[in-house]
Amino acid sequence: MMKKEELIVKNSTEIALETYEMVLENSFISMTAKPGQFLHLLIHGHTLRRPISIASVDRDKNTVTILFKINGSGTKHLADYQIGSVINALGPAGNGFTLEPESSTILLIGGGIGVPPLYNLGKKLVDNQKKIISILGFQTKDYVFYEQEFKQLGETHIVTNDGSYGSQGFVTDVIGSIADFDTYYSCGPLPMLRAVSKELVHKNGYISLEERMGCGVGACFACVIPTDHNGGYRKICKDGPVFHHQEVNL
Amino acid sequence: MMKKEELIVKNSTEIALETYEMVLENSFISMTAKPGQFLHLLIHGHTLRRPISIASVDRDKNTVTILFKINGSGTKHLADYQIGSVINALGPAGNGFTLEPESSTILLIGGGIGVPPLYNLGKKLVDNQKKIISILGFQTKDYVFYEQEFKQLGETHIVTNDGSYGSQGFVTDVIGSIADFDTYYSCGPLPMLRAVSKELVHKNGYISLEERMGCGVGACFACVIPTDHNGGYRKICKDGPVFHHQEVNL
Amino acid sequence: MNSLQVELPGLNLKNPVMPASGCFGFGREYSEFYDLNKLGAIIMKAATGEARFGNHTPRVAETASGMLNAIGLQNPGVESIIEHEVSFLRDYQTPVIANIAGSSLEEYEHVAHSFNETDHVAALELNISCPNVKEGGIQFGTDPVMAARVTDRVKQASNLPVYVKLSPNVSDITAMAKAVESAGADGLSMINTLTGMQIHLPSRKPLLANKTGGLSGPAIKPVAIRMIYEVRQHVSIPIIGMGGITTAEDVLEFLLAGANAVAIGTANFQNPFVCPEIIDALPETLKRYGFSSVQEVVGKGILT
Amino acid sequence: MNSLQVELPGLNLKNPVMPASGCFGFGREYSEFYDLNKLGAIIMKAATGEARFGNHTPRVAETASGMLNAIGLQNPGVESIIEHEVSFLRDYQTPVIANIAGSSLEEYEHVAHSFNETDHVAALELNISCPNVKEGGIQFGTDPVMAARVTDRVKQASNLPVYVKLSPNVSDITAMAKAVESAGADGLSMINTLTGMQIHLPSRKPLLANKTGGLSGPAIKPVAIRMIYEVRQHVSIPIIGMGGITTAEDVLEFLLAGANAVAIGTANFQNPFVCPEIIDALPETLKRYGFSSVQEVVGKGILT
Ligand SMILES: Cc1cc2nc3c(=O)[nH]c(=O)nc-3n(C[C@H](O)[C@H](O)[C@H](O)COP(=O)(O)OP(=O)(O)OC[C@H]3O[C@@H](n4cnc5c(N)ncnc54)[C@H](O)[C@@H]3O)c2cc1C
Ligand SMILES: Cc1cc2nc3c(=O)[nH]c(=O)nc-3n(C[C@H](O)[C@H](O)[C@H](O)COP(=O)(O)OP(=O)(O)OC[C@H]3O[C@@H](n4cnc5c(N)ncnc54)[C@H](O)[C@@H]3O)c2cc1C
Ligand SMILES: Cc1cc2nc3c(=O)[nH]c(=O)nc-3n(C[C@H](O)[C@H](O)[C@H](O)COP(=O)(O)O)c2cc1C
Ligand SMILES: Cc1cc2nc3c(=O)[nH]c(=O)nc-3n(C[C@H](O)[C@H](O)[C@H](O)COP(=O)(O)O)c2cc1C
Ligand code: FES
Ligand code: FES
Repeated sequence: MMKKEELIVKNSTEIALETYEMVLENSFISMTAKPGQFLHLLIHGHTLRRPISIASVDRDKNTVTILFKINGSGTKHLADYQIGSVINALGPAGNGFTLEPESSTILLIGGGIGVPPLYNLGKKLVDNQKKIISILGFQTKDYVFYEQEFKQLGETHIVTNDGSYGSQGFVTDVIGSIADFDTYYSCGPLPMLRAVSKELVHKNGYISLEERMGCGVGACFACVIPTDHNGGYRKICKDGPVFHHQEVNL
Repeated sequence: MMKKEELIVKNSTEIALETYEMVLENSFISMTAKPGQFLHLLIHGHTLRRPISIASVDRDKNTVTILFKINGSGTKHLADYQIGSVINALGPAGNGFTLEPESSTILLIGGGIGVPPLYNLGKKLVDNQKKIISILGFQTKDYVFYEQEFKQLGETHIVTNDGSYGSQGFVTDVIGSIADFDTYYSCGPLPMLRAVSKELVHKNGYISLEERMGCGVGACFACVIPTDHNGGYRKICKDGPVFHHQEVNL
Repeated sequence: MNSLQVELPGLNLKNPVMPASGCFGFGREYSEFYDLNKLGAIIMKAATGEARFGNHTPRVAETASGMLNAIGLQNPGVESIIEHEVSFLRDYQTPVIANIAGSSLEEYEHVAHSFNETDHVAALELNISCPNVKEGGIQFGTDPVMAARVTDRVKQASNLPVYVKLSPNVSDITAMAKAVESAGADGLSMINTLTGMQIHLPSRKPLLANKTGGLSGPAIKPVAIRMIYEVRQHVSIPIIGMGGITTAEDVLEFLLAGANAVAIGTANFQNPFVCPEIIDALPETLKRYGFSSVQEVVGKGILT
Repeated sequence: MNSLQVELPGLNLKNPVMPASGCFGFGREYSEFYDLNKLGAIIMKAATGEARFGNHTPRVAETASGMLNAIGLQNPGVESIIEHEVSFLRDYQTPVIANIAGSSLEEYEHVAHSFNETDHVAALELNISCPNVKEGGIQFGTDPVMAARVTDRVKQASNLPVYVKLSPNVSDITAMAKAVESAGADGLSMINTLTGMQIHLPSRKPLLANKTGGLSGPAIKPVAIRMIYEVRQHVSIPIIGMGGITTAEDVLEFLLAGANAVAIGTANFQNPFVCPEIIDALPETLKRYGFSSVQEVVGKGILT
């Protein structure tokens, strides 16, 4: 169940170029959030809330961590929030990743600011004794974040578009070299998700989608994604953001 | 000359009901401000600036003091500004009070939030060896402020509409009892200024006016006041806010 | 009588506050936040004859104190709405208003007629901001003759009171209001969104897939107030006012301008509890400004 | 050629940025803040045949991301403007555009003709958002026939290029634009303000003495962009775009939508330096979005 909650900023750090890690305290959110869910944040002076994924949860400290990149005016303001500020959020929102108890090796494929929800998932999967392989793509070296965190979960490949760090290219250039896996989970820009789901069309996998949102709760029909060519659709905010790759029509 | 300046909030105190005293640091403003001038303050999230009088100046500390009452959303936000915040202002704006070197006894007549500019004037006049008599009107006891400050300048009469402090009634009820004076200066709500200038029509006097403003610099014609019945006018922001009582048509 | 109560054709409202069409779906999502019985009424998302997918995404954009939307009338079609959505809302003691849309006179008639079948829709809100595709895309909402025609046809097809929802994108809103009043409208709903656009600089093209969208939110409130104030002086049917309401003070402003009740759209997205919070704040807000009932405020701001 | 330069009928602009009419007086006040030579051009406050006092106060109100104004064309009359204001602006190397207004065709003609006498006015901006009091208050600005007539008469009375300033309070902005283009307009200026109102709760009446006022500022930007985008596709004369501009990015958005130059109104009140600051930021902003000149951006946002 989603609620409207106040979260207190406990920490905020620029961990890569234009990329911030923010720790937010709220017991309801930290107790109930599942990997893949997001917060719909009210940022002062903005008409619409901003959806940001939950990147990790610390139930002992009653905190959740978000990671965001400055993309426009809202995320810019968010980066200005000081420790102690209060942020209003709807959450935990959306459905989160479906876990597959039968799978033993899991491939995580993240692009840019699509990486955060995969971290929360990866931690959970490691707790469940799964073997994790991660491929993380970034624009350039300056944008790379959470490499160490993912390495602690398992084998991790970094790619950058310009080759300034890790291997050069796209995440799809690495997928072929990965030894067998049972299920993949991917989040990132739409072109990446299209390429990944095409490349891995015969695999079992889930993708997490982004779309501009109005309500964030399923009421306004702003964030739909077609499921077929006959008018079928899902709402990303409510039915997603995670979908089985066969469920939607990218 | 008016400039666009940044002022630093050095102090902010609620000194009476919904009434704040705020000390702002800026050397240009504090060095150049004259009694009766105002600051045109930019308050975050507001399209239009807010005109607020300069209530006193401390040239040693490079500060000016403003006094404001919560009247709507802008003044409400202003009251939330914390020490250390920076406020953008145009100022010192307007023309200020004309001093009359020949006058030796001066009557100050202030109503509510019209009191602040008279304090700055009174201090200046005392420096110039003038005798000051002040009549200050407030709604109720809870709204009374700066009584002690004015008492230090000279004889001071407080009236409240409901008689909860000082004498009961309007400032005009006290004017008759004042021993002779040479010039008066008045600031307050329009009905009060009308009553005062009618009562003192044969006296030499100056009044400070308020009007909703756009630019605050004389360019938009939002804040005009007629001078006669033939289309003559003055701009309160630039030609005022202080006028000789015969100059304008209230 | 409760100080918030409002009586309108077909609608006995416990308070004057309802969520606006398209901003509340069919109530399900918000029913998880609070009890829908709190609301004065519920205006459902637009219904068309058949299911529609609507426009491509992006469908919304943020603007200064407002937003643009181009959802494109996505809905499951009137039959499905009656079967799945009205039946859900039947469990609440809150009147339901069905917003109806179409691309031809026939479609409007069909949708209006379909709602006769269910006993839990109290009134129709006729959304005339749609182009009449059959007659070459002429806007129902900007031509008084067309607006009157669709109003008349819907009135004949339906046994429910009809509130015509006016578009603000017109030179003469009073002419529109008078035309639909003459055609038999039981009430007006105003205003719908102003047509606007945002261009996305990095991609150098309109941000919304549909290019243009409807501007809503606080940005448009002054336009809504002006239009209601103007129309109130020329028609006698009641007005449901909307456009940028976020507080109980805003509700008072609409009532003073001549609205009999109000709807709240965009503000639900910022604060899902905005409707019940405003309803709770209304009695105290009325009192603060010297009123004892909603009824008493209506049109009191009009200088004659 | 300088990357900011723009050539328009009668106007050789060093950059595309000018203060909008009514928001900059006749330049004197802002000349104390910065050198007016920085500006692409200066649009003066409206001139009428005789001096006018305008409306009673209050004349302005704040709204969400915008403001309402009802100044009421206060000005000292065209003769006085030429004698005292144009003569002041003659000292600058910045083209001056005279905004002209009137309550009858004859008054428009008279004002337009008067500006022939001075050699320091480069163009006229024809403000048609005024009611024609002689013909019973019919709006010049909302009727294409009237708009064409006043354009034609002004063109005949004047030897200067005429930019017609369109009102957004119309059902069909393209019809207005085409009508004035056919009548000989050399360019368009758009948009003027949207008519709005605010009701003051404590006094229970419209806040502005004039009741209604013109809505300007960021709130109306999406409406301006939409109208320019639409009109650009149907007329070939240049457009001076305005409505809510506060940043160099906003200027780019207007250019992408099809404006050839821009005017800045309300933003001057918040920041008296807004025009020179935007001008300074433009080269870098153009570069950031991959453009090398203003000229290159115009209309690039239009999808066809
Ligand atoms: C389910 C979900 C999870 C997300 N998780 C993250 C995350 O963990 N970290 C992160 O940095 N970003 C995340 N995003 C993207 C993030 O929402 C946008 O970057 C952000 O909303 C941009 O806001 P802005 O004001 O900075 O940009 P602006 O462009 O000024 O925003 C204007 C409007 O567009 C919307 N918008 C702009 N870009 C996007 C986008 N890519 N997706 C959705 N809405 C957008 C904004 O919400 C706002 O309504 C997520 C998006 C979704 C849908
Ligand atoms: C020259 C001058 C000096 C002033 N000095 C002081 C002072 O020292 N202390 C003080 O408390 N107040 C002073 N005022 C009044 C003060 O400007 C208003 O109380 C304030 O602008 C209200 O803003 P708000 O956002 O709280 O109210 P809102 O009603 O929300 O403001 C909305 C708009 O109306 C304008 N407005 C509202 N009331 C007034 C008013 N009475 N006068 C002018 N504009 C108004 C605001 O500036 C704003 O543009 C002065 C006004 C003028 C013209
Ligand atoms: C996302 C969205 C969807 C809307 N859908 C509809 C609709 O289906 N039918 C309709 O008549 N109005 C629709 N509207 C208009 C609103 O009902 C309302 O008239 C308008 O948004 C102004 O109110 P607001 O400023 O409170 O949002 C929609 C508005 C928004 C923001
Ligand atoms: C206070 C004020 C006065 C105005 N006076 C005039 C005028 O005299 N003539 C005119 O054509 N437009 C006038 N306008 C309209 C502006 O020139 C401009 O078209 C409009 O405000 C939109 O631009 P903005 O949002 O940048 O202010 C005025 C606007 C304001 C705010
Ligand atoms: S954002 Fe409203 S339905 Fe998804
Ligand atoms: S506020 Fe603009 S002229 Fe005074």
